[in-house]
Amino acid sequence: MTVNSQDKKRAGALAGNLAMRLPQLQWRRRNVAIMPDVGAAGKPLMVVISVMSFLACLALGGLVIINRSVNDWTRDMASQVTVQIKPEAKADSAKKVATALRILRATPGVTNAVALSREDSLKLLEPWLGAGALLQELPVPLLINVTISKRRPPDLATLSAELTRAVPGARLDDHNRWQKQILRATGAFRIFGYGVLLLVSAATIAIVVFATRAAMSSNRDVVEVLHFVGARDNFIAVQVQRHFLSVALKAGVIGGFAGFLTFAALRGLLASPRDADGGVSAGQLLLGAAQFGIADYSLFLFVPLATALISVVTARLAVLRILGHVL
Amino acid sequence: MTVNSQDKKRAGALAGNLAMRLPQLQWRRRNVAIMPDVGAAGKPLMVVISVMSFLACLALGGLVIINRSVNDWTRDMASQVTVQIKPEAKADSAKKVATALRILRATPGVTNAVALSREDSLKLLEPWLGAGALLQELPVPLLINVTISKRRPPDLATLSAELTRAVPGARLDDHNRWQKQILRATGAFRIFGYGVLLLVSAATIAIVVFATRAAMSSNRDVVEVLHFVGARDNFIAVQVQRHFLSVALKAGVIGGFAGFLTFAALRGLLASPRDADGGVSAGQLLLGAAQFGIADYSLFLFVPLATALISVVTARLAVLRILGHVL
Amino acid sequence: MVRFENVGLRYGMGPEVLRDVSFLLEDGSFHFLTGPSGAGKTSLLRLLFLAQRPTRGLISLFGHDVASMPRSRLPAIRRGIGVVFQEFKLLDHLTVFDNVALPLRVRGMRPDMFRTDVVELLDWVGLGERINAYPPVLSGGEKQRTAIARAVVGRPRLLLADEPTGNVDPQLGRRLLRLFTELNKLGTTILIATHDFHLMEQSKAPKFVLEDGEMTAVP
Amino acid sequence: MVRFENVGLRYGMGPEVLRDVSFLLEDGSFHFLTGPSGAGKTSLLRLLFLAQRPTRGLISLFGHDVASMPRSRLPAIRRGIGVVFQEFKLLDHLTVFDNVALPLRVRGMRPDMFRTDVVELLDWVGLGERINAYPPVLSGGEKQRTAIARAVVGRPRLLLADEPTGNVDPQLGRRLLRLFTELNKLGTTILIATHDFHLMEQSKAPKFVLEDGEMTAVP
Ligand SMILES: Nc1ncnc2c1ncn2[C@@H]1O[C@H](COP(=O)(O)OP(=O)(O)OP(=O)(O)O)[C@@H](O)[C@H]1O
Ligand SMILES: Nc1ncnc2c1ncn2[C@@H]1O[C@H](COP(=O)(O)OP(=O)(O)OP(=O)(O)O)[C@@H](O)[C@H]1O
Ligand SMILES: [Mg+2]
Ligand SMILES: [Mg+2]
Repeated sequence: MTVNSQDKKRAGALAGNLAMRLPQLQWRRRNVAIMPDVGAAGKPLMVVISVMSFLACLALGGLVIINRSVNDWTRDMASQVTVQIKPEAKADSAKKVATALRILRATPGVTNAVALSREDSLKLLEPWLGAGALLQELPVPLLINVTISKRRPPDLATLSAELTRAVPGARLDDHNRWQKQILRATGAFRIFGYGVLLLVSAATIAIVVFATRAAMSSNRDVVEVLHFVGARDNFIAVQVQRHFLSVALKAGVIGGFAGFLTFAALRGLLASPRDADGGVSAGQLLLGAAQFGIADYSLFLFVPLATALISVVTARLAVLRILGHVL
Repeated sequence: MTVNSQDKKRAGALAGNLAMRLPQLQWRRRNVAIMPDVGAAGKPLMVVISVMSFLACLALGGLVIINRSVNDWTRDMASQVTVQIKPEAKADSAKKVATALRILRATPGVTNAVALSREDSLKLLEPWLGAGALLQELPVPLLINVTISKRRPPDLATLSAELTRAVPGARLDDHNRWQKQILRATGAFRIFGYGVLLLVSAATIAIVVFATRAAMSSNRDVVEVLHFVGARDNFIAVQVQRHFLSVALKAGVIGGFAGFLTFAALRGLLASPRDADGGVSAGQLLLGAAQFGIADYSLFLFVPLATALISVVTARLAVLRILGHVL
Repeated sequence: MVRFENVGLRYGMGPEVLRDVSFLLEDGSFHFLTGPSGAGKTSLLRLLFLAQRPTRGLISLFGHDVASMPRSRLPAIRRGIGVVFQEFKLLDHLTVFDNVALPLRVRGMRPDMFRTDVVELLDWVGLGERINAYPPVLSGGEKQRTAIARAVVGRPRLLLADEPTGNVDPQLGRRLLRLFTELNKLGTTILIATHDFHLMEQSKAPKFVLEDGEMTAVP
Repeated sequence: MVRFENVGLRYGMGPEVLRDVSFLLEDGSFHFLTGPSGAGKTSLLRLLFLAQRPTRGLISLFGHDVASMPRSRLPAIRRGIGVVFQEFKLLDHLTVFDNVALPLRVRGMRPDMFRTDVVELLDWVGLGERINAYPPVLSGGEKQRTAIARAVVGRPRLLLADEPTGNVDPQLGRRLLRLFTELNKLGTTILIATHDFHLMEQSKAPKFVLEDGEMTAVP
């Protein structure tokens, strides 16, 4: 009898360990998980949330690049206009430039006006016509870089008219056309970026709601028992939240790290092999002034935190909402 | 007694209808769903799969644009080289051009060589220098468009040397630098596009696996009973698949339609307001030759089908795998 | 302790399952609840452990009117009640120990505060050797005793048991009845719903009989 | 019909729950299976309805050796067996009608092929008026009869019932026993696991008694 019951005891313990693979080593831990893992769904859920975090990183990184570039360009453009003066062999170009400069400097709102040397002007044309002996012999237009006050800009129309009158062949170019086009193009990209961010957040919320409901549904009996033994809603919500916190944090870190790697690689891929002839590479055109600094990479630290926060809050609200329908 | 039992009957029917809201109207239908809806997860699941389909559309659309543009550009570039001849007042430019043309036409592998008129050359410069009286007075270089055979191209280095020797001031430009840069830049974007496609597919698979497992887990007792009454695995899998088919199809259509709208809008946003002064708009630079035709939009029809296929196959495999562990 | 006054219950738009039920359970009393299948025994217990609100009437538990109490205050009342469900409702992923400790964990107590208590109780119901087993490997009788241990571990003032001997042989049924009598002697108010006449014959406790939604007391 | 030869069953690395169990159920026979709690009655039934494979020994059902049959062939065998589970195992989201029709739908039959059959059967077990109710609103006895109807609707050659009277009063228990006797007269082989001595006294059917993993037959 004693042998038999001891046998049974050993048997039960062993069979138990075999039958329920998951929680076998937990009973000595301070607190055993009251909710079993969300329907064996840990891994796929993590993959999905990782992908979401990764997409969020891409969108965030893209937005940083766009915003930075647009800022750089428009800052330059808004405060800079150019005066072109047609080169004419017969006229004294130096005098023309001087007249233009005088008019410009006398205009309120113009903070600076500098005539470009022939070499500087040529450099501006170089990317388009190529460097070479050919350019040297072009009668390039004379260029004056004009910096205007952003706060109280001069009336450019009046200024243009005045210049044309005083200096034949002068033309004021306010880059307006380019500015508008860049703004329009980048505006579309920016909307797109924010759209992706929104979408990704919405999708993450939806996934977590989905997973929470699934968890609550497959743990329906657990929830019922918890209620009957006097658990408060908060207690139940914490059990579920805890699970989502850990999954979302891990997934966020994975996604954020993947995002970091992608931008690091993209930058390397596009920008690194500087062209032998010193031209601007396509990569540089893209990344422009928007180089990714340490501060920018720290955005990718923000992603796991946001993911975890979104997940936990969503899971909590979803649980409380479900519980609200129960007595 | 009769009244009482009739009462009870009516009561039961009514209470039943109230207690179980979902399946109340189904019993007269040919076949009632044996698996209850996947843990009340219909809507969030649909949102997530819609987002995935939408992202797939964006990636697909992006890839189409990139591939088309690269094809156009590289086709043009590979078969076209340009000869520039420095304009010099003293020399006879017409003679120079004639010499260059003679050499070119005599070279095996050159299929065509045409000298550009001054007007055509100016047009090429226009986007960069602006149209205006200014340009008219520039001594533009003389340009010769050379079409070379793609199959048996001439040795460009020899050709270049020969030209320079025979025609002082001539320069052969094979666009090679641009070509490489474009390929490198678009290569990165292409990898990115395929990456997103892969990611989205993987995420969709993960989501469906997740949802299937959740469904199987919350319907564990249903599955058990089905087994005991003699259901084959296929019968059970069909019950689950059916649900995912309908969700994925709907979600795919939503995502595909959203993708269609996005590209239609993007195109409108970027390309429609043609610049008053006839320049290339930023949108046109982007979309380039890659206009979206009806054939391309039909890609977005493919997305719901792919989504449904992926979902159904994934769900089926997931179910069968789970069932494989049961006796 | 427990007072029902003219309690009526109907599910949905159905007929009244309970009609004008009034009774009083004194502190430390022991009662059986019986009646034919479908009479409403389970429904009455569900009202008592707050799984269901009455359609009308007054239910007072420990001096609180629970019929219209807001949701947020129910857990506190539930902690004074121990329930043995007919189908045990054990959590399959927790060991016997953790199942029994559940009501204490829910109250925020830490394992080191209750470990000895729980082990002692499990010894007392004869499950000392099954502490680390999981419910799926327990036999019917062991499950039943685990469920009973869980119901009493929080020292409830009121113990409700729904057909607690439905799944065990007559001999084990007698042993479980002894367990309840012991608890009653320690001061717990007890109400047992059953249709097992042999069980009721063994105790001199008064019976409530439900029939056609109405209740009569048999002393 | 059903033949066990030296069947042994152990769960995991535990001791043998069943040891050298051998018996034969003739076509059209009626047996009880009894024994103390934890003796292995449910385990034996699980072997019979193929929810469990034996550790050793031979089990032959309808002339097939099922102990080592591949998974894919089990459904066909299961369709010849009707099981009444102790806890009913009804599907809560299906009506009584759909629950009972389940074994037929699983066989690929269309509703118009079996509607009249199912309705007739439900009338016969006295559930004609509850056809469109859902299990959660049924009383214990009604659930039990639904489970029984589901077990017999596929005209099984073998009917297994695990403590089918555990949740009903003695009167209803007798009525259910009559149901089984009727079925047996129509040719179904019947095996009922129970610890309800009063039920077994009412029938002259032979008993198998399980004790300490060994089986003895009591004619
Ligand atoms: N959730 C519900 N919705 C509608 N009707 C219900 C519900 N629960 C129970 N009923 C009905 O109420 C009546 C009483 O049910 P109850 O379960 O209380 O009976 P009981 O006395 O416990 O019976 P048994 O001894 O068979 O368990 C039954 O007719 C049943 O159909
Ligand atoms: N899945 C399992 N894993 C391990 N041990 C099990 C398992 N199922 C049952 N057992 C053990 O096997 C023994 C027999 O269990 P079984 O359920 O067959 O008994 P029973 O005769 O049906 O008892 P009862 O009358 O209480 O239902 C018990 O000691 C139980 O602990
Ligand atoms: Mg009941
Ligand atoms: Mg059993």
